[in-house]
Amino acid sequence: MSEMKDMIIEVVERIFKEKVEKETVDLLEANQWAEDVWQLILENEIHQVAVKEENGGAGGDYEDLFHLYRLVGKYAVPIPFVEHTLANLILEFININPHTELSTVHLAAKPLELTAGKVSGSLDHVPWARYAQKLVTLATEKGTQSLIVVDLKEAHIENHTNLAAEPRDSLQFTDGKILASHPLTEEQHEFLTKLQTAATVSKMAGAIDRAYELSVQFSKEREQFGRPIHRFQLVQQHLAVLAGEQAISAAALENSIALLQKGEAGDEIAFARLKLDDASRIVATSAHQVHAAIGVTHEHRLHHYTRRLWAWRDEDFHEKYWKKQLAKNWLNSSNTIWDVLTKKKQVEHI
Amino acid sequence: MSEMKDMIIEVVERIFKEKVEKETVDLLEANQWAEDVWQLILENEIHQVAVKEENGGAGGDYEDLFHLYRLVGKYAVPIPFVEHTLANLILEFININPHTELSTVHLAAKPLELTAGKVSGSLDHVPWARYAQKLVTLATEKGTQSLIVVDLKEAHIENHTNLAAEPRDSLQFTDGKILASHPLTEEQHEFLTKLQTAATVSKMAGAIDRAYELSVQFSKEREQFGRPIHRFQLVQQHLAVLAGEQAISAAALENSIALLQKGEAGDEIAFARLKLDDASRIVATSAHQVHAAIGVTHEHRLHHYTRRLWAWRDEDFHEKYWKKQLAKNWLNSSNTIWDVLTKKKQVEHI
Amino acid sequence: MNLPTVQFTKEQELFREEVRTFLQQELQKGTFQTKCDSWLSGSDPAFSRIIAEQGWIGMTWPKEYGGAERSSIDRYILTEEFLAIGAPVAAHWFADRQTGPLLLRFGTDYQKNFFLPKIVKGECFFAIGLSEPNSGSDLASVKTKAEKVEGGWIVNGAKTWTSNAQDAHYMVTLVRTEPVTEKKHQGLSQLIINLKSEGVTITPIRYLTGEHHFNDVFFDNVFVPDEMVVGTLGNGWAQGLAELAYERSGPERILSTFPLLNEAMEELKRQQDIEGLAQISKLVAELWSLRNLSIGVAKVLEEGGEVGVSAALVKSVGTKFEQKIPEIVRLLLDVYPQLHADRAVDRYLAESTLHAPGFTIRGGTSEVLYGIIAKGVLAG
Amino acid sequence: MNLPTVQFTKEQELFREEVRTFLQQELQKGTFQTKCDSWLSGSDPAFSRIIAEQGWIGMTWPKEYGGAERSSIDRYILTEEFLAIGAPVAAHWFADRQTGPLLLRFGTDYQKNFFLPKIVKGECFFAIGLSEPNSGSDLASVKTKAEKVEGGWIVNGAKTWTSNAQDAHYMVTLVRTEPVTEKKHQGLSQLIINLKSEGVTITPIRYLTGEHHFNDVFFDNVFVPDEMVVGTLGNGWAQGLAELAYERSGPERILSTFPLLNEAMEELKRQQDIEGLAQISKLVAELWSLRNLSIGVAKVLEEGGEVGVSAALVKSVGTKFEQKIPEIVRLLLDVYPQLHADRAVDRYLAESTLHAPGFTIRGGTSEVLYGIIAKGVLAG
Repeated sequence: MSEMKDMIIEVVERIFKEKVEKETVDLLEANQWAEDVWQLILENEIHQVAVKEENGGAGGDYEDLFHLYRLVGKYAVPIPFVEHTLANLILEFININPHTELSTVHLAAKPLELTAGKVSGSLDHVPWARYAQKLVTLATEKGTQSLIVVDLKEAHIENHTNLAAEPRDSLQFTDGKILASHPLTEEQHEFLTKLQTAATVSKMAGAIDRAYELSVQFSKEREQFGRPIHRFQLVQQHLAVLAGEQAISAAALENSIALLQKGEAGDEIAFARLKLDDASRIVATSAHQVHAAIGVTHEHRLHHYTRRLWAWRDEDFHEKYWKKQLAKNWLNSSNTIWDVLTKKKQVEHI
Repeated sequence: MSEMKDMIIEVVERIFKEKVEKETVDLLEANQWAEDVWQLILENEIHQVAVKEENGGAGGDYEDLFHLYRLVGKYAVPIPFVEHTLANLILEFININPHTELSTVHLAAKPLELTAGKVSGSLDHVPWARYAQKLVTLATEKGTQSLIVVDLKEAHIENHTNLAAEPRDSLQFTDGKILASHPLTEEQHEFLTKLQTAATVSKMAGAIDRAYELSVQFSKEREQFGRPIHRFQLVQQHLAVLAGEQAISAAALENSIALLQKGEAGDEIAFARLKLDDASRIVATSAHQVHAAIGVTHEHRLHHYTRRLWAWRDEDFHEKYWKKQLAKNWLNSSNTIWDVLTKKKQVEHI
Repeated sequence: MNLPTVQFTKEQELFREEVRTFLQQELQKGTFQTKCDSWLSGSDPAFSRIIAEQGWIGMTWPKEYGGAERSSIDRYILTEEFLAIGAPVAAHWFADRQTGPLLLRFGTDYQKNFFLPKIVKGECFFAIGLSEPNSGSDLASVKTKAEKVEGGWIVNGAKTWTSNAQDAHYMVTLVRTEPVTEKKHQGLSQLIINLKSEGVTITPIRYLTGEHHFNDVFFDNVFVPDEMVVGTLGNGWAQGLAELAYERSGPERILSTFPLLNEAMEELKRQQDIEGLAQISKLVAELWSLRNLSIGVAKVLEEGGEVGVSAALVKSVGTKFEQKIPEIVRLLLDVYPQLHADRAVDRYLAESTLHAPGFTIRGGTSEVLYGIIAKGVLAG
Repeated sequence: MNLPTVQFTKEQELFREEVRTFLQQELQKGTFQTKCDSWLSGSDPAFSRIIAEQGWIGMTWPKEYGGAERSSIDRYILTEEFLAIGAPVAAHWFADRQTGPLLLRFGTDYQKNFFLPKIVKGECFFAIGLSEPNSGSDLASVKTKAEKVEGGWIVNGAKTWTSNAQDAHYMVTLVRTEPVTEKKHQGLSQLIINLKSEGVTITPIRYLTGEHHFNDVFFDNVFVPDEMVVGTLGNGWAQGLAELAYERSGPERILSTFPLLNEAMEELKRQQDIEGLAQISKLVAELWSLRNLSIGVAKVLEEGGEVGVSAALVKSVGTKFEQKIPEIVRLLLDVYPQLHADRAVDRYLAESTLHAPGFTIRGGTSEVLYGIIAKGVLAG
């Protein structure tokens, strides 16, 4: 873990706590976003956290960055922080200088088609495209997969949103100019899917943190039948279930990041994603049940977190995708489950 | 519903209540069975209930018989009542006179091979074979499926039991003489699978009735932390869940039987089987949790019912079988779910 | 618990066919769009009047009030067909389901003559005023107060979570007509309040999607004439309880997300996905099972039997099933839930997912129902 | 709740490899047969002595008592490997998991010198006497009574559900040494009772399978010398609570049915069932997640942190997972569960199914744990 982590986390959490009111999150529904919070991020150079020092960044690591993603989830911050920083992280991975202009990234779709340096095709559910200048995505040319960078001015953009009112736009390219391209090996592509997945897991873990906290708090404050509701066994059951899922999700995230950081992330990123899918369902269900009618109103902030969980679990590389990948891995593997969990093969190779 | 139903049900329930003690059920574990109860059944001609009058039976109907099966499940009666009567019902269905000798039936396995009137092959998990004289089962000869009757003296029998210690024997036939055979159309075969399935559903519903009753009773009698446990919300939750599954299982059974009786049983028998699979799991789990440590002892009778549920759900035509059948039906059907549930097609054909 | 089985008669099957054909035609005409949870979130007064023209509001009521004296099984069939196709029936729903039966049982001749024909014509919608701010599941802790004055009552207080009050003309309102004592269930009465009266303020409570289905309704010295008292003064709690059986065991407690299930099956058939079809069959089996139960309760209800516990049971199990549908379907298909998606399955999935939390809260939370069911089975 | 992550060192990985190789050899030699739930239902004193010869009982304890002063992470690894292969370790389990740590923390020099070396050699097994007839989850309602006499105590009463008392030499027994007051947690003490003493009667409580793992233990004027009092008189409840963290967060709360999961995966691989492999992957993901949590708690425990709530949480979620494995597996494969089946997967399925009800009861019912966890998070 980098030394500056605690400090950055503290600073950013303070910014989010102070600046991200309920009304701030609601901005998305009026087709606006928290531009002031984004300005603060830029001013404090938080968006540079994981950018290498030689590229003008702060030289942080995956742990720093993914912990910030968790905070973005925890405060439902309506800014393209994850998208912009992930785009830059990926550019650095293939040795392209990070962008200063607002960028976004979209990997989990049918790739665009690349022909003689021009790109065509359509992409759905691209996050924040309407506000961004640059897009990092995939394209294929004669069966070869490349990572490409394209100016979003080249795209016809149609605005859409996900279940949480976050921008998820449809793009149409017709012979668009690309700014850069870089062929990807299968291993590189797989690594990028893991990176994207870990980012989603981080956001989800943050939203789970918050839905859990709101539920505990509500159960202390709310009275029914003459006593605080946390005195009822059935509410205690919900709290225990929520505490369990929160702890498991946090542990899944921390272990995923630690493995990524060590360069040892195998199937664990997929495991984390599968577990967070489950946890999202359980947490959203229990948190709403604890909050009862009050929690399903727009006025209460619980839905900022549950709607994000419902949206995020079906975005990017999701449960269905990873289950299929894992099944393929098992099919041709002589490793048992226990070998995989205890990373026996790695020991053998030392 | 036949007029004599209420009377028969009453008589049989009285016999079971009086004669089937916990020790009676435990006989199975000492490789014995309730021969005295079986004698009472024979003396009262209860085994003749659904046999046609012209064949010397009582001329009852499916409803009578399946309600008796439910009682066999409800009292965990260690006699081959279901097997013997179902064998005879099936024989009548193909116009063979019912047996007076103890018979059993086994349809849900790879059929035996029939060559020039001799049968070969093996059958696993045949109920009560060690005690029975005749077996009704399936055999194929040159791709044609037949129902056959064979004397169990022709078989090499190896004793085995299911999870509830009920006899489930392995049979080996080598050029065994058959007593009768009757080719089956696909429709006839399908009807027999439904009959067998409805019988299993009936037993399961009975075991669910009892596990539910035992749990309610226990929750009234048992005290913890100074009050009856039914005063705790978490126990009330278990009771509500149990009551729900019991009511649903009972309704699934009653509706299945009614449809069978009217000759209109389509996918509903499969639906009932699928639901009872689920209900078995939920009921066994909740009943044991209510009973806590006392319920997992051999001394308590709860396990007579939960072990049967665990055993029966994987016997005969089970969830996996029916899900596959249903999937095949949907694949080539223009009916929607709602059409099937409301039997729209039937109306069209009137 | 053993409930009766119901085999529909040929006439009933034909009625179902009639309703289905009509609704499918209206759907194709574009009169409405299929939605999940449409019985609560799909209020369309114009559509309700179309339904009224068919004679399908208050269809079980006496002819003298404009009803058709049809059986409650016919009404059950009608309701099922509304839900299966996801038609927007919320506007007249509460008057048809609860207010009509309430007035027929407890109402004065004046009330029956005045309201029922209007309801039947689709000209008069009702809301139900039960919950109050901060009362939550503790329904008996009613603070809204009616004080006796010459010729009527003066009402002060507030009701909350009143579905559809924005489109309703009247509200059956549970108020305290006697000072509160130890026994808080006593001294409550049901008043019919004209929502256009002076002193009534209706403010929307937006659902988490931003949609407007619920309302706060405030009463500031609202005058309610004596003839608007329903049944016996002080007997409001018992009268209200009688309504709950109608509210809890209906097909709307198992079919709110049916359009999604149906569309998912069609999608899997198109994809010839045999494994997906096997898995979704389990949900169909569960629906068949729950439907048997719900119809069984309807039958007992028609015969005048006691269904308090079994209705609570249908709601408790049925709403969990409604919630389960989107959770299973999303893993069987490639989906992207969006309220305005082009693809029906994505739209229904979004509606189902976003509305699901309410299923186990509205009309009695699951936690409250567990207690009711447990007490019932322990006593039984 | 945020728990630390643990990356095993190369030495730890090598130790795991050593244990695994050894156990696989013993399995192949036929020293034992893989079983689900073997840590509770697989008592084999001879096998425990083989384990002792490896230095694997009490391996974290000080060398002066025969221990190896290895880390609790090493012990965690060892335990995991026992469970993963389903080895019969029940005989020495309780002495290793609970009695050793208890004596090291609260025992006298005499007790440590007398018992620990014997335990380490696999010559001395312990049972834990906590529950009493009719006390159920209400552990503090202890009626077993110790009365002071010259040089010791006279014990009368009974304990129940004592795992493995039939093979054990001693029992750490919670008894009442002072008259019961309002505060029933007070006045309790832990005595070590020699199960061969006069007045001790052990009678089996058969498990629902007919197997004998549990016992009633009766005390009829049993004399226990003063030197067998553990820790402080009257402090028995607090001392016992400290044990619970060890009891609740270990890998035995997530791996009891692992042999079934493992075998099911191998079966699906043999069948090249891609859909089944996709579905079972979900269970692997869940296991990975729970294991992170359990190891995290072990780490906090090693560092002397407070883990009462997180240990309760591991047990509550982990045992539900153990129960889920047979329920999922049986629908992924063609199975016929039988305790003596030829096919391993049928045998493990039978063991898992039949033992599953106990998982959420023994060591604290889920209902009791929910209360503990909720109180913990509300306070935290």
